[in-house]
Formats: sequence, structure tokens, C-alpha cells
Amino acid sequence: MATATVHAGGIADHVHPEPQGFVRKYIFSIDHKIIGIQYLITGFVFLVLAGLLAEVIRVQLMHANGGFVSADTYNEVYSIHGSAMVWLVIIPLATGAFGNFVFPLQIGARDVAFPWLNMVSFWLFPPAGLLLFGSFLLGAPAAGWTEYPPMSLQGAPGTSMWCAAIFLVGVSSTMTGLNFLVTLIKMRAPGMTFTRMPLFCWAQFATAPMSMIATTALAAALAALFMERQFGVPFFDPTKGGSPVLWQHMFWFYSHPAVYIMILPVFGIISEVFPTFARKPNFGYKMIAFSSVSIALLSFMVWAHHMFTSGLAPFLQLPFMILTMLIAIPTGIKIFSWVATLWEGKIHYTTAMLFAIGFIATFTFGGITGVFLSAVPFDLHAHGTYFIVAHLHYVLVGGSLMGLLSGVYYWYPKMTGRLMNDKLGHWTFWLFFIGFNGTFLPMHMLGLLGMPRRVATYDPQFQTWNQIESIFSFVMTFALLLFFANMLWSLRNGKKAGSNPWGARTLEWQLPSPPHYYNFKHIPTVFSTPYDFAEPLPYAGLEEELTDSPGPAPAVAH
Amino acid sequence: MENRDPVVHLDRNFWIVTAVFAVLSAISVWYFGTFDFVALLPESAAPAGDIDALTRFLLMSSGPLFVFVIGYLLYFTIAYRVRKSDAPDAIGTQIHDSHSLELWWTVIPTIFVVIMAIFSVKIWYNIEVAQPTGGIAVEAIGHQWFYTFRYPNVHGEIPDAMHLEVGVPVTLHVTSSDVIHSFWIPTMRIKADMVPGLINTLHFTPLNPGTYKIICTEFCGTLHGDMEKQTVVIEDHAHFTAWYNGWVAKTKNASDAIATTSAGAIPLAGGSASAGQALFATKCSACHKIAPFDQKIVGPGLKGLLDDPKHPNLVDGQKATPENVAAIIQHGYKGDMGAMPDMTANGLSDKDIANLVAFLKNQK
Amino acid sequence: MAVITVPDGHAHDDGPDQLYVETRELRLQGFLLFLVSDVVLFCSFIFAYLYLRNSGQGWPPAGISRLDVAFAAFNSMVLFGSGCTMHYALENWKHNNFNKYVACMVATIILGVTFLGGQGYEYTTLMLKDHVTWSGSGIFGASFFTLTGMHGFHVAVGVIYLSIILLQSIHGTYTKDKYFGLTAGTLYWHFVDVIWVVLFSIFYLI
Amino acid sequence: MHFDWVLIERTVAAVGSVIVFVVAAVALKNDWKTPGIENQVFKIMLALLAIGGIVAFLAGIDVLGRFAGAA
Repeated sequence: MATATVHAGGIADHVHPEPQGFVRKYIFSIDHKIIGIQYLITGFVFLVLAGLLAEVIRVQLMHANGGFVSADTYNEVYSIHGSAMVWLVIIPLATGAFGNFVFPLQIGARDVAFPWLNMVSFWLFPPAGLLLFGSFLLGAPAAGWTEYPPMSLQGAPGTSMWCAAIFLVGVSSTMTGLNFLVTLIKMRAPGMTFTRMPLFCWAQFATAPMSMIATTALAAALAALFMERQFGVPFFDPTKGGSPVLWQHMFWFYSHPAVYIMILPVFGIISEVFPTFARKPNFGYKMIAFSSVSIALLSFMVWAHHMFTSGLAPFLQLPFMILTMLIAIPTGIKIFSWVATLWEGKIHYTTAMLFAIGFIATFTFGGITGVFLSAVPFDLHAHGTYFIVAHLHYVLVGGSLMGLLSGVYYWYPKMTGRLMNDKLGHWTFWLFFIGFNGTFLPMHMLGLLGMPRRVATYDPQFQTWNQIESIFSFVMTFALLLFFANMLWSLRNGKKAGSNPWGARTLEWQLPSPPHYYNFKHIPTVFSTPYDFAEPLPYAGLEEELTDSPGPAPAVAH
Repeated sequence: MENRDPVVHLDRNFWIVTAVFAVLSAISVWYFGTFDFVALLPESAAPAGDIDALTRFLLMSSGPLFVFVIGYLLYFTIAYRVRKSDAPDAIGTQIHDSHSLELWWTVIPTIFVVIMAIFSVKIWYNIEVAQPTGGIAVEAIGHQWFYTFRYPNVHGEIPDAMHLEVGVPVTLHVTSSDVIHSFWIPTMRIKADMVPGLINTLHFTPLNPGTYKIICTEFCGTLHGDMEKQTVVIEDHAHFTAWYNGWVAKTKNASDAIATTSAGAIPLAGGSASAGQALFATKCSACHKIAPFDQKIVGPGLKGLLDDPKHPNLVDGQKATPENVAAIIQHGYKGDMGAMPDMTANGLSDKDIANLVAFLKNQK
Repeated sequence: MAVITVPDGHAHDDGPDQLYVETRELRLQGFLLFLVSDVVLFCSFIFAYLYLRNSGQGWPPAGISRLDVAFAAFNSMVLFGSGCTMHYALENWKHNNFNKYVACMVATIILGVTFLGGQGYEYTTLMLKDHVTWSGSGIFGASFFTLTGMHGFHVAVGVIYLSIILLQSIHGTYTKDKYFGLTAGTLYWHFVDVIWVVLFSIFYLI
Repeated sequence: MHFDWVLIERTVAAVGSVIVFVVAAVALKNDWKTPGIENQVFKIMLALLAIGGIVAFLAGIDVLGRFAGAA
């Protein structure tokens, strides 16, 4: 029995045979690239749906006692808006879409470690999304995306559907995290040590354990809430001995790592877009990589800063305050390094770069308000007000969504072989940037002046600012429609992209676009980090990639 | 990996721009330093001043940070853009890192965090932990959609505004009787969640007399938005003692304490429909219409309530009789149809209920 | 670059790029990470139990009888015994004495089923005689039945999993070098054992 | 035929857990040197199994669990 000699690194060099037939190729595909695009499309469908809900909120808030929707419907609308954006849009796009499509190519692997598991985790996602939006039929949950008991215990039957839907998406996200972690540890190309990996892979490496461990804690909390709602098992109901604060602990233990699951992959996207369009290496590669990992570790220790006002014992508030403040330091290092990356670069104003620069501006502002909120006395004033709504939208919409849009403009040519229209892209960016800031900047002041969160009607003194915000939110919505039009339009008549339209140096740009199903004809060997524009490309074994020589013989399936 | 970076040379423009940013940050520090918070939101109690001071410190230190980060971002983006004259494969200066720079932008934020932490702990201490000597202990209890207050030796709960005396330190115990509410007085800059089955404590000392809003910031049901109608009244010793003694007298013996819902059945004799109609317009029209049952605003339509063939029973399953209608108005109702506040919340007396029932009786 | 040999892959003879190596390390790492996430699931409920326990009154709450520690000790010993027979099953397989392997596997499965039976017996006595039910006896019922029930479910899945492995090994799917299914089964069974050590201690002994 | 079930349970538990402890300890000693991730995990699990044996033994002879819930 011959023992197999195998290169270190690219261990699982298995080539599954080319899928035949439309269903196997595009619907139930196990190819990480197709699954990535499936996540992208489904994520954007839910972005449109949840975005429309956001516009319902803005129209309702145009008037102090707006009658657009009744109070109960308004509560349902913002609950599903929040839940859908978090679990059906940002996390699937950040880890599912870009994670699946990009990083296996960047580490020189043919596919993720468990392709079948990858397909299963995708196919849990659309049904869960329909289940979540279906909860409108039975009376959607009304207690916000956090669903605090005892309010969520008295919620409409849709709340149990919400539990089931988020449980399913959680299982899918756990499986994806596990899949990515094994791929990143075991299946890098020969020679690609950890410090030679592109920074997007570092971001996924930091995110994967979080989405695997934190999401399971959420699964436990959702199961407990489901059991209490359906079978009366008293975990959280204070009248039966349970404790509502227990839910807050279990929920936020997941949800703070979740916000880092939503932002770390986007940090990775920025660390890919900046060097390519500034034509110079990332400033402080090691610091950016290690701060990703340190953020991932710290994110598990700070969850109770969401509970400063809700009955956390005073002596417990201190450690969480200090640890939350510590997270600001690695995040600061990242932002300073990105700005330093632009120094003496040759900056190309492509749309992807514009969105990335816009990301730095808005995310810095969002990060600073986050540092404000870490101080307990300030949080006593700002908690539960529109200041919080402003902070979370600055880091989620201004941060994650803008970074994801930059990622789409950057990798769309690799996915489809065609460039997205840059003129339209510039319009989309400026409209989105102005619309976004106009919508969410005034909210900081409204919150501090006394506008509580999650209210369908509010104090008339805030009406003018709310009207201004609503108008700017229409501008932002129009910008997103422009973006979707651009994506669809460019599919047919975008400019031909070829294999490397941006002159980027990471592995995925050395392959034809879209890449073959087996990615690499020969697994390349890697000699250094990809970002030194002055040096020749640090890869060997890529000669045949762009020729039309035959691909590797598919293995005999045993 | 030996450092093969080219020597970093910061040109003259860089220093000019840095100087400009320095001036801008000085302006921002001055602006936040002299920013008048009180004009926007008055300070009605001791912690408000400290928290405003902390906010001022945070703003003054993040102003320069923001100016420099966004400034350099814009300056680099514009100054180092690729020119038409550059070769298509032109590249920037290939620097990888600079340990001294990285050291400084780790140390300085750490120092800032330490200062912020010390500053916050000092203020946090006397809100959450410090037990003031003397002063008054007040309890605030959250209900679905109103607050009640308990004062020492006043029986029962006081449903209207909270009265406090200037200069007397207050230990406020906060809890809830049904779902999680939150007790926020913006002008005091403090809040505590009202968690059923748990008592949270806040310490503060009222300073400036006046009437200030109390707002609920934790979602608590349909009329969560309405829970900002009640106020806290800060007044001098004379007024406060007058108000306080009034309540002590009114609830001298335990029997006539205003429980959140008075127990006995309401006498319906002599109810006047016209008075009931006026009351309905002010107290009930927010959620109910005089229209068929299924025309729901929050609650069902109430036309022909007592002899609706399609709905012989009320929402709580009781037979549709005047007495049962009065009972619902008295105790309120909570069920899958939604929730209705009880008589105390609506500020109804027994007489009011009699009038309302009389009015509803002849809405055929 | 370092070249390492992998014991149980088999190679084609046409060049390094055409290797088909379904390496066992990938699946092993995946399975271990799955166990890690399962541990986190149990930890969350254990946190909930301990949080509820010290926030309320004494334990067990008034009106709920004390748990029968003697029977639980016996039942735990059954499960730990099955852990040992499982270990010996793997050892026998590695040393190729097939009959001893089958005997140990059968013993493990029988002990596993006995544990489930014991658990069922304890549940019925609790529910019928002491009227301690899942949703009827406050936070004690909630945390006890949820946690031990979830563990029981994992044991049931483990018993089915081991029987499938036993049938497959008899059928000849596993060779002397390629027996990942068996390793995973042993890992899972030991995992279920270890969780019970924790649950047994925190429910019956403190 | 009245058995004192509690006594039987306790003796079986005590005797059984001693056997478990011994087996686990021996297995741990034998496998101490084996390389490979799964063997490391096996060692941890065998160690915990041994602890489980001790705990079950102490519970069997009514040393632990006597004051369960006395807090």
C-alpha cells in the first residue's frame, strides 16, 4: 500500500469531477464559488426586503404622531428589519458570500474543506429567511431584534417562528465557521505560511471561530426562549422564578461577537482594496493581522456593556467597561494603518476604492461614538435612545454595508468576467454617502436630547430633524437601487474584465475570471506576502493557468 | 524579515497640512470645551453636571483624533492620486511598516483609555454605589404604560408626577410590575431599567426646581411611546412637604391606599351618558372607535357593545353586561387581543366609569 | 518544503498534482471543532442553570424533593463503564483482534442503552411520584430536564451512531489503516461521557 | 423479596467506579506517548473519565451529595 507523499499545506488536493446539468451545477452545487454567489444573491434579496422595512420606519417617523402604520405594526416592522439585516444580510454576505468566493482562491485551495457541508449550510439560509419574513403572517415579533423577555414571551406566535428562523441561520453560520477554520488551517498552498496569507484570509481566520462558538450560545438562548414560549418551561418569566436578565446575558454573549463577525470580514475587504488601488503594501501587515485576532478574542469578554442599565451588579459593570475600552485600541491600530497605507501611494479612484475610503470616514465616526458608549456614566444617559440607533447604523451601514459594496465592485469582475460601470458606481457612492450621513448624523443629537428608541410616535419637538432624516434616507435607498441596477446591467453589457482588471497581486487575480470549477490547474507554491508591488509575483506553478491547457483529471470517486 | 523599506521622507506639504490639522483640532477642542450643554438640555440633578463634564472630555479628546484621521485620509487620497502623467504600472513607495509610528499609535490611545476609565469610574461611583447619608428613599414602579411611586409611610402607590425636594439626596429603587420598562430622566442624564423581580438603585441629588420629563427607553408594548407623559417635579421644601403631607393624609389608613386597581365592583347607578361621551373622546378614542367590533385601532370597535349578536361575550370571555364592561375598564385587560390600561392609568374615578358605561349602553 | 507522509491516503501514480488524498486530518479537525461547538451548547445551558440557581431561593426550590443520588451514581457508573469498553474497542481494533473489538462494541452499546433506561426510570419516578415536571416545577424542572434531556438525546444519537459503525466494521468498510468513522465514534462517546461527569456533579452533588 | 435497592445501587456504583478509575488510569498511562491530535483529545477525555470515576465513587459511598442543595 503506497503511502501518499503530500506537500505540506495543500493537503486536500482532491479534485471533484465537473458537475453536469443545470441543477447540480447551479442549484445544488458544491463549488465554493457558486455557493458564494448564491449567498450574494440571497443576501441582496433580503437586503431589499429589509431595506423596504427601513423605509416604512422612516415614512412613519416623518410625523410626530404618524399614522402610516399602527403602533403594533411599527414594532413588528423594526423588529424584522433589525433581525433580517443582522442575520439574513450582513452576516451571510460577510462570511457566506465573500468568505466562500474569495478566500479559498486566495489561499490556493481547490475548494473548502467540506464542500457538501458548505452546500448544506447555504441551503439552510433561504428557508430560514422565508421563515423569518413569514412571521408577519402570524404576527411578527414586536420586541426588536433583541427580543427581551418578558415582552418576547407575550409576543405574537411569529416570535416562535423568529426563534426557529434565527436558530436555523445560526446552525448554518456555525457550520460555515467550522468549514472555514479547517480550510484555513489545513488547506493553504505549499509555502503559504500564516504570515504570507492575504489579510482577507486573516479576517476570515479571526471570524470563523467566533461564528462557530458564539452562534452556538445563541442557539441555546433561542432554544430556551422557544421552549418557554411553547411549553411553558420557565427560564425567563419572572413570575415563575426565571430571570429576564439571564436572556440578556445569553443573547449578548452571542451578539457582541456577532457584531465583530459582521465587521472583521469587511476589515479584510478593506485590507485587500486599499493596497491594490494605492499600489503599495498594507502598512503594518502583522499589526493588522494580529489586531484582527485580538479583536476576536476580546469580543467574547465585553458582552455586558449592553446591560449597564439593566440591572448588572455595579461591581460587574467595571470589568466590562475596561475591557470594552481596550477593544478600541486594536481597532484604532487598524484604522491608523489603513490611513498610513495611502501615504505616498498611487491612488486610483475606482468605485471600490471610493467606498473603502468612505468606509474609513464613517467607521471612524461610528467607532468614536462606540468609545463614548463604553464609559458607563455616558451610557446611562445614551442607552436605549436614538444615540444608540445612530452608533449601530454608523458601524453597520457606514461600516459593514459600505465595505461589502466596495467588495462587490472589487470582486464582481472575478465573479462574472465583466466590470461594473464605474460612472454609475461613482454616482452610487456619493448618493449613498450623502444619504447615509444625512439620515443618521442627526440621530446622535436627537437621542441625547430625549428621543427614546423603538417608538412609533415621539415628542413633536424632534419632528423637523426626523423629516430631514427621512428625506435623506430616500436618497440612500435610491443609491442602493442604482447599485442593484448596476449589478444587473453589467452582467450583460459590462466591459470585459479579463483575469486581472485591477492589477492586483493576490492569487485569485492570477486565474481566469470566472475561474474554472477546479480553481488551479496546479496548486501554486507561495514565497512571500502578495503586497510588494515592486517585486515580481511571489508564486510558482501558475504558468498554465491562463492558457487553455486541460485541467487536472478529476479523481475517481471511491 | 529585514526592513528593506526606502527611507521615509516627509515632504514640506505634509508638515503644512499637519499644521493646518493642528489648528483645526485646537478649534475643535475650544468649541467642545465651551459648548453649552445646559442650553440644549437643562441639568436638574447632581450627576448631570458630572456626566456633562465626562461628555465634554470625550468630545474634546475625540475632536482632534477625528480631525487628524479624516484629515490625513482626505489629504493622502487627494495628494497621492495617480496622475495622467504616471506610467500605467506606476507604484507607490513600498514601505511596509515603521515600528516607532506603530508604537506611538498604540501607546497614545492606551493612555487616553486609562484617563477615560479613571474619569468614568469616579462619576460611576457616586451614581451606582455611593450611599448618601440621610435623604429620602423613593421607589418607582413601572406598569404597562405608566409609572407609580412609593414614598416612606404613604400607603399604596402614587400614580401621578414624582415630587422631589431640592438638595435632598434621593435613593431611587426602581422595579416593574409586569414587563421590562426603563426609567430615564434626560435632564438628570441617568436611567435604570425596571426589571420585574429585580430592584435597581440610583443615587442623585435634585438641584434645579422645575418639571422634567420621565421617559421609558425599554420597549414595553403597544403604548411604549406614550410612556413619556409623566414628569418629575423638583420643588423647594415648602411645596414638597405640602404635596407629601397631602398624600400622607389622603392615605392615612391602609384601606384607602390607591392600589393600582381598586378592588370592589363599581356602582353604575346614575351614570350620565353625556359626561361619558366627553370622557370617551379624551380617554378612550386613542384606542377605540364607536364602530363595529372589527374596526380596530388598538382595541376593538365598541358600537353595540352590549347587544352584538356576533360577539355575545367580551374579549375576556365574560358575558357582555354593563357590570362586566365596568370591570374591564376598572382592571384593564391583557391578552392576545393586546393590552388595555386599568382605571388608575387612565386616571378614571368610579363616577367616570359609571358615566362611560352609561354612554356605551346607548351606542346601539 | 517539508513533505509529510499521511498513513491512510492512497495515491494514484500519475504525478503529484493528480493526487486524490481524502486526508483524514481534515475530517478529524472538522469533527473535533464540531465537538467544541457542542461543548459550548452545553456550557450555555449550564451557565443558565447556575445563574438561575444562585439568583433564586435555596436549591432545590421549596416543594421539590431532593434527587436520588444513589441511583444517579449507579447510572453514572454504567455510562463511565461504557466509556471504558469503548476505549478497549478502539484498542482491540488497532491491534486487529476483531472478535474482542465486536464484543467491546456490543458491551458499549448495551451499557449505553442501560444508561438511557436508567435515565427513563429516573424521569418517570420524578414525574409521577414526586410530580416534578419539565414546565411545572419552576426553574429546577426547567434546567434539570432540559440539560439531562439534551444529554440523553446525545447518548441516544451516540448509541445509534455506534451501532452503525459496528455494522459497517462487520461489513468491512474500515481497513486497518482507514478507520476514521471508528475514531470519530470513540471521540463522540467519550465526549458524551465527559459531559455527564460535569452534569452529574452540578446537579446531584453540589 | 425485599431488596434494599439503595444499598445495591451504592455498592454497584462504588465498585464499578473503582474499576472505571483503574481502567481509565491504566489506559491513560499506556497512551501517554502517542502523537496525533485525536490521541491528545483521548488523553484529556480519559483523565476526565478517571475524575468521573472518583466522583461516582464518592457519590456512591454517600460522601458527596449528602448536602446537595443545602446552600
